[in-house]
Amino acid sequence: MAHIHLPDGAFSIQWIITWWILALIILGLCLYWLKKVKKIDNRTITLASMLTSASFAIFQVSIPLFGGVHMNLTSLIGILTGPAIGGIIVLIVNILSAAIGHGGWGMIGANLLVSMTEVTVSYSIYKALGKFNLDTFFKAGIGTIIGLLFGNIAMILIILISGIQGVSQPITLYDLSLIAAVNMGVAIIEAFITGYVVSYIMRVRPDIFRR
Amino acid sequence: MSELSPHIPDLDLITFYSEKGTTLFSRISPWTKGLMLVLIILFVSLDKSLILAMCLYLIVLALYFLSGLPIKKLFQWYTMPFIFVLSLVLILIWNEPGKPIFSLDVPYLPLTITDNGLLLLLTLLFKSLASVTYSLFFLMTTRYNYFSAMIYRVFPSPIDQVFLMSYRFIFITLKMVESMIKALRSRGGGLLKSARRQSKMFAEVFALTMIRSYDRADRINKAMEARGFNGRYVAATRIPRIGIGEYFTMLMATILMIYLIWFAKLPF
Amino acid sequence: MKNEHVCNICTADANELIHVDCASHIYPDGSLGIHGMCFRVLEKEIVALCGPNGSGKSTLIEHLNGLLRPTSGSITVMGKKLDLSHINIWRDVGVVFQRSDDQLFAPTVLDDVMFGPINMGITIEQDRMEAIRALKAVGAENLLDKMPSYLSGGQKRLVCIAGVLAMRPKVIAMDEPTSDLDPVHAEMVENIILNLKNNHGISIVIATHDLDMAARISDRVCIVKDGSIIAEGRPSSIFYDKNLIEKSGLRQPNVVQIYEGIKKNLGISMENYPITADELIKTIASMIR
Amino acid sequence: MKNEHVCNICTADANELIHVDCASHIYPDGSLGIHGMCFRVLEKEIVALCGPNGSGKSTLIEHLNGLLRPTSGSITVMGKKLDLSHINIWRDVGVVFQRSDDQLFAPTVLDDVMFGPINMGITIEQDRMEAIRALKAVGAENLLDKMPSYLSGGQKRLVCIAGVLAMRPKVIAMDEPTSDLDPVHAEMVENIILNLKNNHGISIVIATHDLDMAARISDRVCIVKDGSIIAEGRPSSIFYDKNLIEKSGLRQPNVVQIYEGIKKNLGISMENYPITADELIKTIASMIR
Ligand SMILES: Nc1ncnc2c1ncn2[C@@H]1O[C@H](COP(=O)(O)OP(=O)(O)OP(=O)(O)O)[C@@H](O)[C@H]1O
Ligand SMILES: Nc1ncnc2c1ncn2[C@@H]1O[C@H](COP(=O)(O)OP(=O)(O)OP(=O)(O)O)[C@@H](O)[C@H]1O
Ligand SMILES: [Mg+2]
Ligand SMILES: [Mg+2]
Repeated sequence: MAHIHLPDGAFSIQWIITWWILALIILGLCLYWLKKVKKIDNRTITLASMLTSASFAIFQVSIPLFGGVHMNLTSLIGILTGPAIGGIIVLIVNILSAAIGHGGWGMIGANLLVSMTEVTVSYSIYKALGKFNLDTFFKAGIGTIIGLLFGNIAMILIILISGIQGVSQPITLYDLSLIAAVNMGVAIIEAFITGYVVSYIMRVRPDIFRR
Repeated sequence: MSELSPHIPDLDLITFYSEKGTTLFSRISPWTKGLMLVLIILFVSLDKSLILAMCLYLIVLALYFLSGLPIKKLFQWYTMPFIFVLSLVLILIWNEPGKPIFSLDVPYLPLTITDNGLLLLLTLLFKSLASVTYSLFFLMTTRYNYFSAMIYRVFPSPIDQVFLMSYRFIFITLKMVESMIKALRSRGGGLLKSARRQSKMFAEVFALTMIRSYDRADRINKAMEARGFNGRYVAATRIPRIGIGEYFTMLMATILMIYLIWFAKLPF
Repeated sequence: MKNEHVCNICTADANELIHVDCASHIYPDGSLGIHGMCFRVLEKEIVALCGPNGSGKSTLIEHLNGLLRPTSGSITVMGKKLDLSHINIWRDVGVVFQRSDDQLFAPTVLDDVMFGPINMGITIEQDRMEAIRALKAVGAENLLDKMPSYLSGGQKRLVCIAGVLAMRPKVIAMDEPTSDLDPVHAEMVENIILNLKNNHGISIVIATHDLDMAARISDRVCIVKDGSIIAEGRPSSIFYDKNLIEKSGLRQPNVVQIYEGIKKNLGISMENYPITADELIKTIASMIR
Repeated sequence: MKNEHVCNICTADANELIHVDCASHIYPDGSLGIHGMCFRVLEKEIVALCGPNGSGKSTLIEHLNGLLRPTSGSITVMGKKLDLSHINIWRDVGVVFQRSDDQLFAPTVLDDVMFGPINMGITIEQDRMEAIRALKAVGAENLLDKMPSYLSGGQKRLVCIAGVLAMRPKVIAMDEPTSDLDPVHAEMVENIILNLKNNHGISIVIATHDLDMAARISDRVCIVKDGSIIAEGRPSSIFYDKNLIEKSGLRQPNVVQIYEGIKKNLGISMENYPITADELIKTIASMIR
């Protein structure tokens, strides 16, 4: 959910390019892995497409809490697909979001880094917790919370490093703490929902995970 | 979509306008419109002047209006970008050096808005609206099959394949989510009191969306394989080429941009 | 018998449960869902909405319990005009959607059926009783703790109906309740519809393409075309109006086609208007004798 | 006339296009899709698969062009046994899925219909011609550059059929081609099916719940129950076997019900077996005369 909701024009051009280059490198790694190691098939492609659009559709639902919350469920994507396909999915979701004015085009690079952090961390934590005798709900929930926490940190770092164009005083952590707090509040809801979704899927369709 | 939340652009409506394709701007090459988008993003990222940001916004808004696109909807769709700008910038614009306009007397925390702070806010707002309006303009004047063909050309495999198919599936999943939400509302869901129950209900809907998307993907993949799908979907549409006039316009726009950003002297 | 189906709908009536008064709905993309639609539901009746694909049946149904708001015109439910303040309409009018999968979202059948009652805010124990009563009414009480995704098409439909029934609505609207069902399950649903009307006094609105079913079970048929009702009346009067039916982009029900075919073949005219298979059989048998 | 429908399927035949030999399919979750299924499709015929919900019709159809592989048993298409090496089966057998939305994925109708030909690897220009020919054959050439999501249910179905037709298959299998369609569109699809058989020499397999339609258009009916075919034969022989039909969890078609009702009502027995409305009308008219 941590998403740099900043519009175009907020970051200066050098930072936009920097974050884009970093994002492209990570994407390149995903593609390399998918092509050389995993050898994706048709079905995976169709599946990834469907998850992308499901995630986008879910994002459009306004949950009537605190006057309306929207969820990207990036962690869920990470847990369901792993980082490589997850990377492609979040890239497309970010592009689509930019297309309808949800975050700027220039921000996609930075946003991708944030989303990738969430995807990777949530996935790893969820996998790591697999050894423990824990309820799926908690495994996914904890994975999500930690993933989102790291996503949030990544986001704050990116903003602190890039600064906002035209703001002359240095931005401090203190300035961003309010945003971080709100984000973590939403993260708790998202963790609850992700945990529930994963355990629901595990109960009804365990075969989705056994691919 | 429209049912799901009124302040998020409605893909159905967007596609409706883009497919209708009756305006002058629908005939311009999609590549031109795409390159102009890049130009606008560059402009917005480089520009530091409020006047320029405002002019850009007004021009884009005029384009949007001239295309006969729905203005009232546009203003509804501004909600999110507005909130995004405000949510971050409102925290940062306090105490910018400059002439104080307005002060809040909080103990230990002197908060002052200065002219520069306000300028900053407005500049960012106009920049953001210009880019959002142009994106929507682009979406609503370019046919879906051109977008598909462009995606196919621009992105490497398998990103293009995933992108192409998800673009198609969005219409399916949105319908699916929409009808589920409708079904819930018809039984009194949607106005629940407890946050816990509320999140649980939405979690159930989301889980079901995922499961059903998975099944749908399986079926669609089968249907494609039944017609010989071998992992490569080709978008066969020919995209209209960039015309001479369009090249010229883009060149002029670039020169103008370079001039305005680095050489023009503007008051603010 | 012709011309009995005049639209005299816009006069108020004592035992009127729903009154749609010249409602129009334009979808955001400009397509016309319904247009100048006048429609009403009386107490304890089964109304069938028949019309070609895209004529506006589903759109009308979604107006009946406030899922969609008319762009112009008004809708009155139980004597109360539907406006933004009247948000509890879902208690009075239940909707069974065409695709059962859209409706069943909870992990178990019982959870799903209890969803409505819980939202009405009685105690959980009562909600459970209510749900079980509803499941019994449709003969699905043995599915209680099954997972909805694993049910057959017919069973899913039954659970959907139970989910609506559990809220004890006055009116139930069903969108194509029997498409996709095999003949035995379809018959089951038909019987439940009749039972809801006769034993529970519930009025039922069905949108359907199966005109034979409409003829069998409905008290009144409304022909929907291009977003409004162009004719309404008793099935026997509507379905024998060949001009009207063809004009609306439909075909007469099988029974009627057969009967008219026979009359035409023999070159005779008749005063009888059989609309169910049983009636047709009796009529023809008496002709042969 | 009874007992004509014995399963003598397992003898090979000269003009046999598809031969399913005792195939079983168990889904990953353990549920039985089909079981000991024997089925064949001959040249230039329309075969109807009729059976209750969950009897295995769709599962069988997905086996016909290799989308599913039998867990045991074998399938022979065009004389070639289907195994993993034979992957080009989709050229010979086209499948039209029940839900059009599953099938239409491309941005425009033309793109979608061209999808099959492009995969067959001819030139783009030829693919386009092929697609247009197919669209013309179903009477949908005017939809060429429409967006599939914006078509009506009936139009979507036509485009799906065109998409399969464009590959010039020998056999087309359709899963419930008329459910969800209004009577006029359903009739249109029916006529296209007949036209494909008569003018293009294509064999067609349809799975359907509409037994009246099966009776009208099919040359052969297979009754599917619990994953295998329990009876097959000409419609007139199958549908007049009341025991068989009831045992299979179905109901006789309307026409048959009416005819048998009349016979029973009059207490007479007859040598005639009308199965379409026209035949029934003629039979009865001659009885009355
Ligand atoms: N969500 C939507 N957005 C835009 N237009 C819509 C939407 N839903 C329906 N329509 C349009 O409204 C009209 C009425 O549609 P509706 O679904 O009510 O018809 P219907 O009678 O239920 O058809 P069917 O028998 O195929 O279910 C159609 O022209 C349709 O294209
Ligand atoms: N993907 C699947 N996974 C597991 N079981 C399945 C799957 N698809 C079908 N089945 C099961 O296989 C059996 C046959 O299903 P199938 O869909 O072939 O029936 P059908 O005759 O087409 O029914 P309908 O008339 O409802 O379409 C059913 O018991 C069903 O539950
Ligand atoms: Mg409908
Ligand atoms: Mg089926």
